[in-house]
Parts: sequence; C-alpha cells; structure tokens
Amino acid sequence: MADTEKVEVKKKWKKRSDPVVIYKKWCKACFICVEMCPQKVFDTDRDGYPVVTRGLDCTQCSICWLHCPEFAITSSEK
Amino acid sequence: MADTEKVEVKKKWKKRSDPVVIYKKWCKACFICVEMCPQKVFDTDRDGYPVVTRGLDCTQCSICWLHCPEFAITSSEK
Amino acid sequence: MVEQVSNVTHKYLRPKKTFPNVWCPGCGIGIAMGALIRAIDSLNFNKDDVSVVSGIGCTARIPVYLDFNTLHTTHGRAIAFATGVKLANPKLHVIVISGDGDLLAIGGNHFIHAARRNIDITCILVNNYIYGMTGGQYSPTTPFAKNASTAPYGMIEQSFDPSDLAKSSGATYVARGTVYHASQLSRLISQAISHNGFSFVEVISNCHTQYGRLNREGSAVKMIQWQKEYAVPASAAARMTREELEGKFVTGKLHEVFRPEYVSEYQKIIDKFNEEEEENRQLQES
Amino acid sequence: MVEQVSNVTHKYLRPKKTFPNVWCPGCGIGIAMGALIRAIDSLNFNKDDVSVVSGIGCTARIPVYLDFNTLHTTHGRAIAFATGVKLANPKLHVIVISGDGDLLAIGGNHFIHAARRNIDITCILVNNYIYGMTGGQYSPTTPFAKNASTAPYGMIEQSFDPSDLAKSSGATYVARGTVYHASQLSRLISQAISHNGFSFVEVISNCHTQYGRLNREGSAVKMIQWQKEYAVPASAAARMTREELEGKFVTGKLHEVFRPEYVSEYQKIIDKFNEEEEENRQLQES
Amino acid sequence: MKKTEEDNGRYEIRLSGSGGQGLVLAGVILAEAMGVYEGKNVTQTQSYGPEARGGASRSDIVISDGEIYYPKTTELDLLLCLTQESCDGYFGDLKEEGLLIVDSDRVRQLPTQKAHALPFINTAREKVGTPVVANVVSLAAVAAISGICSRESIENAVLDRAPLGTEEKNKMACDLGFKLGLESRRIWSEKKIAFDN
Amino acid sequence: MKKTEEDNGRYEIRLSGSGGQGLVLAGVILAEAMGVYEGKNVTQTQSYGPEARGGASRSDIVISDGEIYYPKTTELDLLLCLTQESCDGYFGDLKEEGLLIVDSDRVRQLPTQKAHALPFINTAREKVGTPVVANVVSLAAVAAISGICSRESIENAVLDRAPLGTEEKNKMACDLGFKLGLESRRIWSEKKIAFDN
Amino acid sequence: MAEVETKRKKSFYKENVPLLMQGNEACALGALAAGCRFFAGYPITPSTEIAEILSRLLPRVGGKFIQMEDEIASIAAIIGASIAGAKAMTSTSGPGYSLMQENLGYAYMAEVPCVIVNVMRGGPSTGLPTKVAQGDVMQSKWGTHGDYFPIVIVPSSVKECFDYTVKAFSLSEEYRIPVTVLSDEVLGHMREIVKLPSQEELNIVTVPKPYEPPEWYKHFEITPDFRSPMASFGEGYRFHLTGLTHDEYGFPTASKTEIVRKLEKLRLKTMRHLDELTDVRVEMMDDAHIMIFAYGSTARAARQAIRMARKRRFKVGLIQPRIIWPFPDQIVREYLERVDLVIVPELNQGQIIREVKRLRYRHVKIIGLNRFDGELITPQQILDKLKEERH
Amino acid sequence: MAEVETKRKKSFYKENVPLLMQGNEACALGALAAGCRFFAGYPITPSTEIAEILSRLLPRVGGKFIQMEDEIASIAAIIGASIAGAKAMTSTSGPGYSLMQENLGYAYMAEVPCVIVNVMRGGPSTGLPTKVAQGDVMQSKWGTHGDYFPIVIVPSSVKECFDYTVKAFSLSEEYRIPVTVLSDEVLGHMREIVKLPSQEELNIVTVPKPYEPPEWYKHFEITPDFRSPMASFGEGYRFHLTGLTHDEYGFPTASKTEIVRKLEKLRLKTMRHLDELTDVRVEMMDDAHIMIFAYGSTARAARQAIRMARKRRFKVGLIQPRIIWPFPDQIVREYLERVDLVIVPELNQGQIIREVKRLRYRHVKIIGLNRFDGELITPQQILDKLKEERH
Ligand SMILES: Cc1ncc(C[n+]2csc(CCOP(=O)(O)OP(=O)(O)O)c2C)c(N)n1
Ligand SMILES: Cc1ncc(C[n+]2csc(CCOP(=O)(O)OP(=O)(O)O)c2C)c(N)n1
Ligand code: SF4
Ligand code: SF4
Ligand code: SF4
Ligand code: SF4
Ligand code: SF4
Ligand code: SF4
Ligand SMILES: [Mg+2]
Ligand SMILES: [Mg+2]
Repeated sequence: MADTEKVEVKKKWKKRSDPVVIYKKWCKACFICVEMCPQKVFDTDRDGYPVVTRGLDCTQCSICWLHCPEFAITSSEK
Repeated sequence: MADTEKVEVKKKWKKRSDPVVIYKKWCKACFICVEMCPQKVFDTDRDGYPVVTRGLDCTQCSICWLHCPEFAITSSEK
Repeated sequence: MVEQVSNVTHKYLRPKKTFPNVWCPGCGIGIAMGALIRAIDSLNFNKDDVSVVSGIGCTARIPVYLDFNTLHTTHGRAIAFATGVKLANPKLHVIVISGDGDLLAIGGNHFIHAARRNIDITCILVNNYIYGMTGGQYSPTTPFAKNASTAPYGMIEQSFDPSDLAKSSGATYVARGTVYHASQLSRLISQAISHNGFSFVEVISNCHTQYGRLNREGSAVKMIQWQKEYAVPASAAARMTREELEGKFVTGKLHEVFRPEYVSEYQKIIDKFNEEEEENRQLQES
Repeated sequence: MVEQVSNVTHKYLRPKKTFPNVWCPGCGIGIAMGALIRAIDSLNFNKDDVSVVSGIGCTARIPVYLDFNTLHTTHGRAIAFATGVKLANPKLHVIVISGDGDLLAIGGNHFIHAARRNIDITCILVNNYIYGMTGGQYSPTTPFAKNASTAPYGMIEQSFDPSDLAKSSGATYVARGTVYHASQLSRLISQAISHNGFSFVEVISNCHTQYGRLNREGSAVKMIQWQKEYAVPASAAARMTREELEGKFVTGKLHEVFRPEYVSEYQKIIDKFNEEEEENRQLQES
Repeated sequence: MKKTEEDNGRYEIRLSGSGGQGLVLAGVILAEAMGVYEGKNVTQTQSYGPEARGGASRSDIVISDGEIYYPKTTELDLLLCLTQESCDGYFGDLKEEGLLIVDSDRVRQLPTQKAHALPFINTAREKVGTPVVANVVSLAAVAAISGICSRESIENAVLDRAPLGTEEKNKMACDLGFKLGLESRRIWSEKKIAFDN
Repeated sequence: MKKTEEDNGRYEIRLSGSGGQGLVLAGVILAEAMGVYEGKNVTQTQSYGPEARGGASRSDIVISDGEIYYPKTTELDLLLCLTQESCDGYFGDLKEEGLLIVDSDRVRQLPTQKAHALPFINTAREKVGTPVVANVVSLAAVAAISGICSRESIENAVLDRAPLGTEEKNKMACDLGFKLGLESRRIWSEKKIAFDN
Repeated sequence: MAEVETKRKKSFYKENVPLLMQGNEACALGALAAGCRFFAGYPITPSTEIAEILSRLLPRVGGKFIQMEDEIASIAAIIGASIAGAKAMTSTSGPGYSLMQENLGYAYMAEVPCVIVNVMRGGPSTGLPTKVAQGDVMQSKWGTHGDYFPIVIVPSSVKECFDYTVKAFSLSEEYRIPVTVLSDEVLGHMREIVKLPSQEELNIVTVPKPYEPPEWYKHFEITPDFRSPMASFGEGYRFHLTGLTHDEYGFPTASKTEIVRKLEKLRLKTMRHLDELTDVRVEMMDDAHIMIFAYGSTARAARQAIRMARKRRFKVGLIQPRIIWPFPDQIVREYLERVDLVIVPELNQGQIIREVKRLRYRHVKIIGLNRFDGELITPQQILDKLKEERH
Repeated sequence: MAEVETKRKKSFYKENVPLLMQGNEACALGALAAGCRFFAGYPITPSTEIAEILSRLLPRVGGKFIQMEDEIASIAAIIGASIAGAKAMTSTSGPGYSLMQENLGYAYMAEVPCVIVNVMRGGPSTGLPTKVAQGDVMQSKWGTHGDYFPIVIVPSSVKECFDYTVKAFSLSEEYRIPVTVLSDEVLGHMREIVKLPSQEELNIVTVPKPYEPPEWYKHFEITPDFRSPMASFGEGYRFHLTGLTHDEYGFPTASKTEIVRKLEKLRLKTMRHLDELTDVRVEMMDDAHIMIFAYGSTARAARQAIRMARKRRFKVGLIQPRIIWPFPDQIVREYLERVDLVIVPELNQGQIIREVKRLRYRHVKIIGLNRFDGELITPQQILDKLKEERH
C-alpha cells in the first residue's frame, strides 16, 4: 500500500487546481466527458455545462479529452 | 464400323450442297472460321474470303457460326 | 450441345439496319453479341419484353443491331438509365452491355451502386482490356506493364478484377466467360438473366486492332485462341493453388447468393399501401 | 498508452478560425478529427508537408480547422483533387477525409480508382451511416430496414461494406476504427499514413441528430457507447464464426499488402529519361 | 390592422429567439391560423443555413388581406423576442409604432419602454409543467396583444400541429398565453393613454 | 502551278483509295515535302470517323505560296484514285482542267480520257516486292506528273517517315514512281497537243 | 398509429381549401397532380424537401422514388424511366444541375420528356448553399454542349410552384423535351397559402401514343408541327434511341440532310411555337415609360415596387416572364418601342439583361439592378434605382 | 532502338524550322512550351491526340501525365495539381466539357489557374463525334451555375493552336482563372506548317509568389487591380481553399460585404482588364459597309470570302476575335456604328450572333450563316450569302 499512498500524496500535492480544465466557450454541453469519465469526476452546472467536482479522483486516463469533440478539455497536468 | 459407314452415307446423301453457307456481303475475311474449324472445311478464295472446299468433312460442330462475328455463316442443315 | 443457332441469331437482328456491322474484322464483340442473342432466345422471351442498354464504345454499339427495346446512352451511364427503365416498367428484362472503359472507368460508380442495390438488371462486360473505340488508351483492366496509346512506357496502374469488384459491391450473380467459349457464354448469360437480382457476366474478348497491335499479340484468331490457354474452369480452379492460377482467369459461375431485390422490395411498399387503401374502402363500405 | 494529447491538438488548430466548430453537440466528427491530429503529430511531420483534402458534408468541414495545406473541394471529388495534389508535389502527405455519402455515393468512382491505382494517399471515411449535412437522407452505408428521411418506410437497398470494397478495389492498407476507441483510431490512422500506397481507414461515428433521431438510437453518448458493444477486434474476429459476427463490425487493421505504388512507378519513368539525358550529355562531352 | 391601398393591409411579424425554442413551428402555426382559419394571405419565411444550426432562430410572417407582393419582411409591425440577443439584433427592424413583445425573464435590457414583457418561459414551465410549450404561450400572447387573430383560430392551428397526447398541454398553453396577452394589452393601453397625455 | 492574287497560287490535291493503302500517310509525306522541303504553305486534312474505318480513305492537301485561308479543298487541281470507288466518288470534285491520276489495274472505268492511268500497285508488288509501298510509288508519280514538287523533296520526306530498315525499298518505290510519272507526263503532253489540235 | 397513417394518406392532396405549404412541397404536389410517377434524385440544399416528400408520397400512388448515387445517375434514371413510359422528375440545385448537363443534352437529343426542378442557391461552385440567387438562368439555356432549344420556367410564388410544375410536365410531354423549373431558395422554403385545383381544373397534357403499327412507326418522325406521338419501351414498338445524331427511326446517320433535319427539328419544335411558349405577366404597362423586367422571386419585389412608384407618379410597369426560355422576344421587343428606361433587377451580376439588350434596336436605357449577397432585392431598392435614374 | 528514342527525344521541340503538325499536336507542344507539367485527362474524339502526345512527352521533361477515370476526375486532378504548384491542363470535347462544368466552377471560385482545351465536335449529346462544330461557344461562358466571368480563346490555325495555348497558360496565371481553348475537329486534326518560336520569343507569364511572410499572406487578397500573388501547397503558407463563398483568407464567410467583395472580384478581375483581354484581328474594315464576324475555323473561310468579295467590289471586312470571352464589346460596338450589314457565320444554329445583336443600338442588319451538318462553312457560302443580301 505504500506505493499507492505515494501516488495519492503526489496527486494531492499536484492537484491544487483542477486536473482537467474545461474551456466553456467551446464546450457544447454534450455530456460525453461527463458520462464517459470512469471516475465520475464531472457534474453538471446550473447552465447544463460539465464542471469538475471530484478532481481528486481523476487518474489522467485521458478519456475525456480524447473524446471531447470540441477540444474543450485540456489537462493541467499533462 | 458399320455405324460409321451409315453416317458417312447419310452425310453424303445430305451434302449435296455445302453444309455451311457464307454470306460474302457480310463477311469481313477475318479467318476465324477458317482457323477454328476443327475439320479444316474452309480454304481462302482469290479475294481472301473463306470458301467451303471440304464440305464433306463438316460435322456440324457449330464452331464456325458460333464464332463468326458477322453472323455471316449459316448452316444449311440445321 | 449443338444448338440450332445459325438461323436463330438472324431472327433478332434489326431489319432496318444494314450489315456488315461497325466492328473491325474479327472483333470478338460480334461473337459476344451472338452469345447474348442465343441466351435470350433460349429463355423464350417476347422481344417486346427485352430492353438492351449500353453506353458509348465499340461494345456499346451492340444494341443498335438488336430487335429489342434498345437504348444507346451516354458514356458510362448505361446502368443508371437502365435503373430508370427497370423501375418504370418492371416487366422488362433489362440487360446492360458495356465495355471495360464504359462500365468500369467512367461508369464505375453506377456499376458498384447498382450491384449494391441488388436491382434486377443483368450487366454484361465485354472486357477487351483497352478503350477500343477511341484508339487504344489504357482502361481499368489493362494489365500492369502492358502498352497502350496513353501508356507508351507500359501501364503503371494496377487493374481491377471486375468480377471480384462486382461481388464485393453486392452483385448476387457473378460469372466469367470468353468469346472463345461461345456456347458456355450463352449459358452463363442466360443464367444471369434468369437470376433475380443484380447479375454480372464478364466476357473476355479481343481488341486486336488496338490492344493486340500495341502489345504485339497478333491477329484476332490468335488472341481468341489464347483465351483457351488462360481460361481455367471454376471447378478446376477450386483445386488449384494461388501460384498455379497466376496469370490465368477463372471461367464459369463464380458467385451466386440471394438477397432482397430492389424492385420487389419497392413493390412490397406499394402493395402495403394498396392493401391499406383496400381495407379502408371496405371499412367505409361496411 | 496515455498520450500528451490535450495540448497537442491545439497546436494544429487554425489560429484564425474561431471555435466552437460547426458540428452538433456531441458529434463524433470532432473526435475523429482529434484522432487524426494526434496521428499526424505522432509522425512528426512538418505541418507544411501535410495536405488534408475533403469534399462536402459535415465530415468534410474538418480541413478548415486544421493548420495544414487544406482543400475543401466539391461533393465527392476530394480524392480526384488529392490525386493532382499528390502527383504535382509528391513530398506532401496527402490525406483525404470524407463522409459516407461524399466518399461512397457521389464519390464512389474516384474511391475505387484511387485504390486500384494504389496511389500513396490516405483516405479516412467517417461513416455515420447517413447524410448528416443535408438532413438525414440514406447513404450507401445505411443498413437495410433502417429509417432515413428519404427512406420513410425503411431502407430497401443493401449497403456497402466500405472496407471490403476498398480491398477488392485495390487498397493496400485497410483498417476500421471507431470514435469510441479513440486512441486505437489514431494508431490506425498513423499506420495508414505511413503505409506506401493507397490506405483506407473507416471510422465508425455517430450522427445522433439525423440517424439517431430517425432511428431512435438516443443521444450522442449512447450512440458512441454502443460502438463498444458492436466492435470486435480483428484478432478476436479471426476466431469467431460467421453467425457470431453477424451484426458486429471488426476493428483494427484488416488488410495490408504491398504492390507497386503509382507515384513511385511514375518517378521511375522520369528517372529513366533523366539518366538517358545524362548519358547523352556525357557522351557528347567525351 | 391598418390598411392602405399600397400595402393591402400588410402586417409583418417576426418571432425570434434561439434554436430549440420552437419558434419556426410557432411561425408556421401563426401563418396557418391566419391563412387557413382567418382566410388571409400569408407568407412565412425563416433563416436557414449554418446560422440556423444552434444560435439565433427566427421566423417571419407577413399577413395581408390582398395579394402579398414582396414575401419577406421589410419593416416589422410586431417583434417577439425570447432572448436578449435576438432583441438586440432585431429591434432595429421594428417600425417606430411597432409592437415589441419579450420574455420578461430572458430579455432584461429593453430598448424601449413601450414593450410587453411577459414571463412566457416561466409560465410554460411552472403552469404547464414543461418549457417546451413556451412557443405556444408566446404565440397566443402575440395574437391577443396584436389582435390580428382570434383565440379560436390560434387554438385550432395549434391543435392541428400538436402531436398525439399533447393536446391538453397545448390547449393550456394557449389559454395562458391569451390571458397574459390580454392582460398586458389592457395595461399597456392604459399606459399608452398615460403616454399620450 | 497557276497563280492568281485571290488564291495565292493555291493548289489542291486529293489522294484517295481504300483504307489500308497508306494514303493518309502519303498525304502527310506530300505535305511535308511541300511544306518542309519546298518551303510552301500547306494544309493536310483527311476524313475521320466511322467512314474512315475500313471503306473509303482520302487525304487532302492544299498547297500555296501565300497564306492559306480556307484550309479544306474546294475544287481539286489533282486527284489520285487507287480504287474505282474513289474515282467514281470524287471525280466530280476535280476542276475541269484538273489532273486525274489512277491506278490502271484498279480503275477500269475512266470518267475522262484525260487521265494518267498507271500500274502503281503492280509496280510496287512486282518491282519492289511489296504492295505496301504502292502509296510511295503513286506519290512520286503525282509529284512528277504535276511538277509541283522536286524528286529530292519527295525522297527526303519519304525517308524521314520510313521505318528503319525500309529505306531501300522506299527509295526504290520513289524512283519507280517518278519514272512512271515522268513518262506519263511526256506521253500526255503529246496527247494534249493532239487534243489541242 | 395505423390510423394516423391513413388519415395522412387521405390528406396529402386536398382540393380547394387553403393550405399552408412550402414552395418545395408545392413542386412535389404539382408533380404528383401532373401524373409524375417516377422520381430519382440526390439530396442537395435547398431542394431536398422535394425528394423527401416524394419518397413518402410516390409509393402511395403506385409511383417509384429512388435516391441515386449522384445527380448524373439521377437524371439518367429519369430519362430511362420516361422512355419506359413514366412521367418522371428530378430536383436539384446549382452543383447538381451542373453535373446533370451532359445527360440533359441527351434528353434534348433523344427528345425525352422529363422535368428538372433547380432550386437556385448562391454560386458559383458550392457558393452559398442556404442563400437565394438567380445565377443559373443563362446556364439553363446554355449549360450543355451543342445546340438545343430548352424550355425553362420561372415561378414566383408557392402557388406558381404548383401550377408551373404541372405546366412543366405538360410542356415536356407536348414537346417531348426536358423542361427545367427554376425555383430558388426563398420560394422553395417560403410558406404561402395555396388552394390546390381539382383534377378537372388541371390542364394535364400527355403525349399521345402512336396509332400506326410498329412497322411504320418512326420514333422521331418530323411532322409538320414538329410534335409527334411517342411509344414507350415494352409496348411493341422496339425502337432504338441514341445520343448520336440520328434519322427519324432513331438510327445513327451520317447523311447531311438527315443531320440537318434532325438538328433543325430540335430548334423548330420550340421556336415554331413561340405563341404557346410565351407566358408573360404584364402589369401597368399601358402608359408606362419605364419597364421593369423581372422574373422569379425578384418579380415579387418588382410588383410591390411598381405600386410604390406609381404612387410617386412614376409611369412604370412590369414585364414578368413565367417561361423564360424561349425568351419572349416578341413582347419585349414591342414594349421596348414604347419605353425609354428598362430596369432589370436580378439576383446575379447581370444575366437576363443581356437578352433584353439583344432586342434593342434604338436608344433605350437598359440598366441592371443586381444583388448577389444571398438576399432578395427589396421593393425599396428598385424604387431607389428608379429614382436615381429619374432624379 | 534506344538511339531512335534519343533522337526522337531531342526532336520534339525544334525551334524555327518548318514542321508539319496537327492542331492537337500544336496544343500539346504549346502547353509544354508554356511550362505545363501536369496533364490529367480522359480520351475523347477528337481531342485524344493531345493526351496521347503528352503521355509520351511529359515524363521527358519531368512532368506528369495521368489518365483519370472520367472527365470530372480529370479537371479535379488538374485543379489539385495547380494548387500544388504545377501548371496544369486537360483536354476534352463536348460531352467531357459538360461533365467538367461543376469543377470548372470550383476553379473559378477558388481562382485556380489551369487550361482546358475543348476540341469541339457536333452536338448536342454524343452527336457527331468525328465532325466539326462550334456549338460550345455559349456553354464556355455559361456552362456552370452561378456568376463567373471566363476567359475563352478560339484559335483558327495550327500555329494559333500553339500560340494561343501558350497564351492560355499566361492569362490563366495572370488572372488566376481557368482558361478554355476552343479548338475544333478540323483544327485538331488538320496539319499545317508551323515554325515554333524560341524560348525567348515566347511570352510566358507565371503568377508571382507572395513576398510577405505566411502570417500576413491572404491567398485571395483583393488588390487594386484584382490580380495577386499566389503561394502553392507545401511552400509554408498553409492556406485554406473552398468552393464556399469565402473571405480573403479563404475561409467561408456569411458576411454580406465579404460575399459581395469576393463575387465582384470574380467579375472585375476580367472586366477591368478588357484592354488586355481583347485580341481581335481586324481585316479590311477601314472602308467596309459590311462586316463579317467570324471566329475559329470559320474565320478561315471568311478570310478567303472577303477577298473573293472585294474582287467583286463588295466593301466588306472581317472581325475575328481570338479571345471570344470576355466578348470584345468595344471594338464590335465601334464597327457597328459604321456598317449596315453584319454576317455572322457559325457552325451552329446561332450563338455568338446574339452577342453582336446585344451591342446594336441602331438599325443594322445582323444575320447569321449557320451550318451544322458537320462540315465547314465554305468561302463560297459566305460570298453567296453576301450576294443574296446585296442582290
Ligand atoms: C463523356 C465522354 N467521355 C469520353 C468519351 C469518348 N469515348 C467513347 S468510347 C470510350 C471508351 C471505350 O472503351 P470501352 O468502354 O472499353 O469500349 P470498347 O470500345 O473497348 O468496346 C471513350 C473514352 C465519350 N464518348 N463521352
Ligand atoms: C453535387 C452536389 N450534390 C449534392 C450536394 C449536397 N450535399 C452536401 S453534403 C451531402 C451529403 C453528406 O453526407 P456525408 O458525405 O455522409 O457527410 P456527413 O454530413 O454525414 O458527414 C450532400 C448530398 C452537394 N453539395 N453537391
Ligand atoms: S465532451 Fe467537451 S463539449 Fe462535450 S460536454 Fe464535455 S467539455 Fe463539453
Ligand atoms: S482524465 Fe479520465 S479520470 Fe480524469 S476527468 Fe478525464 S476521463 Fe475522468
Ligand atoms: S468468321 Fe465470319 S467474318 Fe470471319 S472470315 Fe469467317 S465468315 Fe467471314
Ligand atoms: S460446323 Fe464445325 S466442322 Fe462444319 S464448317 Fe463449321 S466449324 Fe467446320
Ligand atoms: S477497335 Fe477493337 S474493340 Fe473496337 S471494333 Fe476494332 S477490334 Fe473491336
Ligand atoms: S448532422 Fe450529424 S454528422 Fe452533422 S454535425 Fe450533426 S451530428 Fe454530426
Ligand atoms: Mg474496351
Ligand atoms: Mg455521413
């Protein structure tokens, strides 16, 4: 478990800001990221746009940004 | 050998005229009939057109008229 | 199988058109036309129920000689015209006859789409590996390295296998014959016409005037006789290795399957509405 | 294989063009475009050496966003334009990107002929089974019995298997991917680009706005997730029966062979003349 | 509806908002109400094309007793706006004495005081239970305020186009819209008197 | 070669016969002889199309010192016929005082007595050993009889187009043709004197 | 659901009640009313609705719809269908119309009746797919190679879309010629109130069948009035059709007289019937010194403009051809004698104005008013132009 | 054999010696001389020799020849090649030219230089494949949809086939526009003596490359004289091309001003340079009361005819445009002021005569002399017509 812990720590240290950033101006609220994220990192905001709410769970698996049809997601870590 | 003989006789009897007739007006002297006839029934006349010279050898195999591109050959027996 | 053919063909030639025909002496197109006539004759169709459609090229001159409903269209478009003919009058047996340039070069799209649609049209390709009518330019079937008037240094494009293309486009009957094997050819064509769906027959033929001349392949007779050497019957081919088949072509029926045919499927929709109408009428009457 | 992608794509977007793009929210075309960008990036090409060519359709709008030599042509003709681009400047990596209507309906002929010619062009088909841009008419890939705005009673035509068609037309590299399998997709595209000869990649994508709506297939997300269920990797497919594969599609590299490539073959002719010229010059000098 | 010889009593309406608010359909319904049920001549046009995908949406109706020569709008007699954007964009096309009708929740900055600002979307959501019928609510209000079209005609036209099972909701939306419209008209005519004074 | 201002010394020739007799090539050679070696302006035209396949064949040459305006023949100054058919068909296009030259073995029925009938094909077959060069024989004769072109020019033009290995035969054909032509010209000019008397 | 279907089925052609419909819908219904039983097409904005509607309705009347692989195939298919006896139509827009040109030429040559609706959009090339234009007017006369003498119709309202599609079929049959209907994006998508005529009110012409036996039948007979009966495939006549220049039987010919007779027939069959082929709406021209010559949607603006102008005491009238080809030389020439100013508003950079100028024998000022940004010319613009000329 | 090859290679372009060649050959050599390095085509009578010759010669100069699957692909390929930096050409005849219309429109819109040789034959449709005609003259102006302002050249001799193919390339580059050369069956197959000019005598124009850095480069810049430099693919400019109406960078636009600027540019770039685009041969017009207006092979007959007529004391002259589009309005208008009879001989049923009529302001008799049986109009026919009018 030590290894995992290390990762966790590192993660927390890095994750001062959101692990992925959504550029709302380009986003069209299609929910692909919301529904495809294996870690359920996103929720929907009042206007119906995705918003990162569980950033700590993000594994940087890249699924969301590989599938965003609008290039509206960038990773702040990669 | 009797059978063969009978056929021969019948042939001769029928072959008073040429077994196949070439309509020279349509013929273009391509020699397909001349060269494809298995019985070598045709020769070439002065003008270069096919002419039946060994009519008795014709077996009515149909090769010549099936392959004449001009529909210039008809069988007088079929 | 000796047929009563010699007079048969004449029964189908147009009375008003005079022979000899336009083709060069010894051109295989005439032989293919004979095979087509005999195929139709063997099916006992009424002449009025047959329509023969072509595009432009030496081969495409066939219809004018035939005493059917004949349509000589624009280069490459025969199948598209034929599609309209067939749909507007489904009782017609619609046969398209085309050269390799006409059918596969400019007309390639209509070919693959009619095959895909599986519309009940029979398409006959007289493949002489060249554009005959315009004087020997290469076609989509000209073999690699062969000469043509527009390939003076040898053909550098690959060529189609038309039968294979037909099959993967969706044709439900595919066969290949040669003008050398003239009786087999009529049999294949009549099978194709009888097939319900898009059927395709490739006919290997000679253009000694252009292809033969440019490639020193000799006279018409020589070119036709060569077909015998290179042809492998489908039955024999099944037992041969790839290497053995190299450079040969397989003849006979190559493919036959059954899939929903376009015109019949369309008729079903019309029938459905007719039935509904009928039901409504009856409902109102009762 | 997690890639450094998020910023990579932005490097290739046209600075002067404003986003968001023209596509409906959730359209897979954007995902395919991302995969294309990453594939090109992985090959370390100079942007000036890449040309992306398209016809007309939703998919065909891709090039305008890309910072390459981009060419948005007429409906169906992208490959024919691309052939000229490639021949006139062989150092360009020429990529054609097209919809199923654009590439296979009106553009079908250019597709099969470029494949036959084996010219070194990479052709990517974004197959959403419908004409997206014009509002949901059926395309040559719309499956039998499905609805479209011009097939209100269900599709009665058979559909193409585009990859199979590519192969029998002569394409020397053929692969299929989906927008769901986005990383695999970039890998397949970069393989295709690296292949010397005509290469083809079919990308299964969603048009929920038209196809999805008319066939009640749900939202973009749902349609994309369905791709996972129907996709069978080529390796697995090899071990499956026909019945098991029914209704599924095989993904991955489907075909690769090597045959003389058109541009290189042409160059050989030019080189031969250059050598001759050189020899002559030397002869005269000596 | 004023009538002059020149324009055959021409009346021009624009329904505007954003894509998905059902305004094109509303325009068709209004045209049908006027043309089929009120026996007028009408033309209905709308913007097509890339702009029409997402973004702004508009539907124009020209109504006339006589033949309609020019089929598109030139100077609006009535403008309905369900978004701020459309109000900003189209207000300039409204005649000086034209009617401006807006959704009071979506259009906060009014270019003129002489506007009917009514809560169409909220009414639809809250009173009918779905924002989808906001178009019908506003349509009915447009009819009521302008007085160009009877309640019956609008209702008939709405019901002709309503999908099976939605008739009730649409009828409700119609009623609510008409009520909103009539009320506003009353208030405004009072206001107008005030202005006039 | 007569010259008038109007026609710039225009001279029109037709070589005719049947397909396969090499007359189109002969026409090209004659045009080249006149244009390249004699420095004249020339146009050469021929019939294309279905008629050209098999059947009749013809090649027309217009020669002029000045610019050639109309490029096709209108009234022939010289007509060569290697078949009866072509003679029958084209004789009408020949000017009254034009030259008719025919193959004496193929054209049996002459439309006029004023014709040069010479055995081109037989000469080629018998003296050169191949009928293929009959076109060159007749071409040379045409040059000799008409006097429009020097022997040297014809010979050069023929050799330019002769396939490798056939030079000798072609030269021979040229010689024979010229000889035939000169001889006939001599005889004919005698005849002509006779006619004139 | 079945009930709904039935209800809809009954309702697709309602006579004599006001209906709100788009121009494209009116074209589709006009075709059906005229007896069109075959449609082959390829989708293209802004014409697609015509295809979509006919894909729904044709099977209900026993007709056939097919979406072809492209526009070339589409026109080929309708020609084929027409030859086999069906009244046939296709619809398209500029790019598709350009692709159809080769086979359109075939239909002129082989004298095959059929109707092409071109719903015009901004060009050239892909241009402005969703915007209105009148840029294909000259193309509709000169688009294919060689000489031919087309009939082209330009409706200006939804009702005219209906009426003139019907008329297109009738002319097409009567003259055995393809007829183009030039609609445009505004007409195609605009909705207006239309009352559809009853079957009796429709004036449907169908080319008669031959009465003579097949042996005597000449498919391309040159009759004194250049119109002749027509057999279809499958009816026992077994004629031959070709795009090569042909004799009266349809066989290719090399005879100069036959060639000339055939090609002249193509001209004379329309040009000898200019009376019947003139369909011009003349408004307020009696005392006019100024003529507006306008067609299609532009005529709508012009009709409003002349009223606005008359109010301002301009003596102005309108000539609006509904058949634009053959061009109404006679009428235009007549009025050119009487006016001193002609304004030709067009949604292009100046096409039909050339035809008006061609007919001028004396000094008349002929000026264009051209708009090509994808919007209609407004009545005000016409009025302004007029004022500018008559300041 | 190798030796022969080499000999031949050296000999394909011989300067300043008399050579006998066909018009088609002259077009091919003209193209090579002009720097054409790409040809894509599809065989069609009577143009095929151009393709055949270039298939042999292009690789010898490092150029590329490709036979495409059809004419649509052919013109697409030459447009692509031109965009990638090669001077490019195709050749065809009527049916192929009709098929090319859609993509020809693309080239006008995207302002891509390229040359199309149309060797005219009898139309419409398949018509008379081996016979001469001038039936595509109007099509060459109006064949594709939308507004565009083409440059079209009509040579009248083998030498002009050479010279004007060279000129076609130069104009094409200068104006960034496709240029059509309308040859015909007679010109294409006829042989005449030609002396080819030396490289220095040739006036080859190549569109300049941009000097500004890529960031500033506008591929469709609207310069004061509407001509602008042009970068090619692969040169670092990475521009975008589309058939949609676009802004100066090449991006699709919906802005009305940008649309208008673009479409007007297409007009102005040719119409503002009418001086440079007028190429008319005027003969014996100084004192003429009668004008023959003739082009292409027909002009050859006319030149003989005016000489014949002058002998008979007719005051007749010839106007022969070598650039037919844009039409030489200015010159024709001038002479229309001076003559009282115009004869327009054409191998069609009356096409260009309409343009001459368009320029008439006063009573001048303008009559056509039309032949369309596949043969040339003869000088005698023109003379007869003239006599008939002036009995
Ligand atoms: C649109 C068009 N392009 C080109 C041609 C010229 N053309 C006529 S036939 C032909 C090719 C013929 O080749 P193929 O189809 O193989 O027929 P074949 O003569 O060999 O039987 C061509 C290119 C044409 N008539 N129309
Ligand atoms: C010649 C021509 N015909 C038709 C059209 C209209 N059109 C534009 S896109 C399109 C089909 C698009 O379908 P697809 O290629 O599958 O692309 P998608 O929009 O689905 O990505 C059509 C028919 C056109 N632009 N040009
Ligand atoms: S996938 Fe992209 S466009 Fe879709 S909701 Fe997420 S961020 Fe927005
Ligand atoms: S990178 Fe993976 S885990 Fe992180 S937000 Fe995106 S999809 Fe979710
Ligand atoms: S095959 Fe026919 S055309 Fe040929 S030589 Fe024999 S008869 Fe004559
Ligand atoms: S039928 Fe047979 S045997 Fe008799 S002539 Fe013909 S080919 Fe020879
Ligand atoms: S050119 Fe070839 S294909 Fe045409 S008729 Fe002659 S031999 Fe046959
Ligand atoms: S219409 Fe379909 S393909 Fe086009 S952008 Fe929308 S979802 Fe994508
Ligand atoms: Mg062939
Ligand atoms: Mg699609």
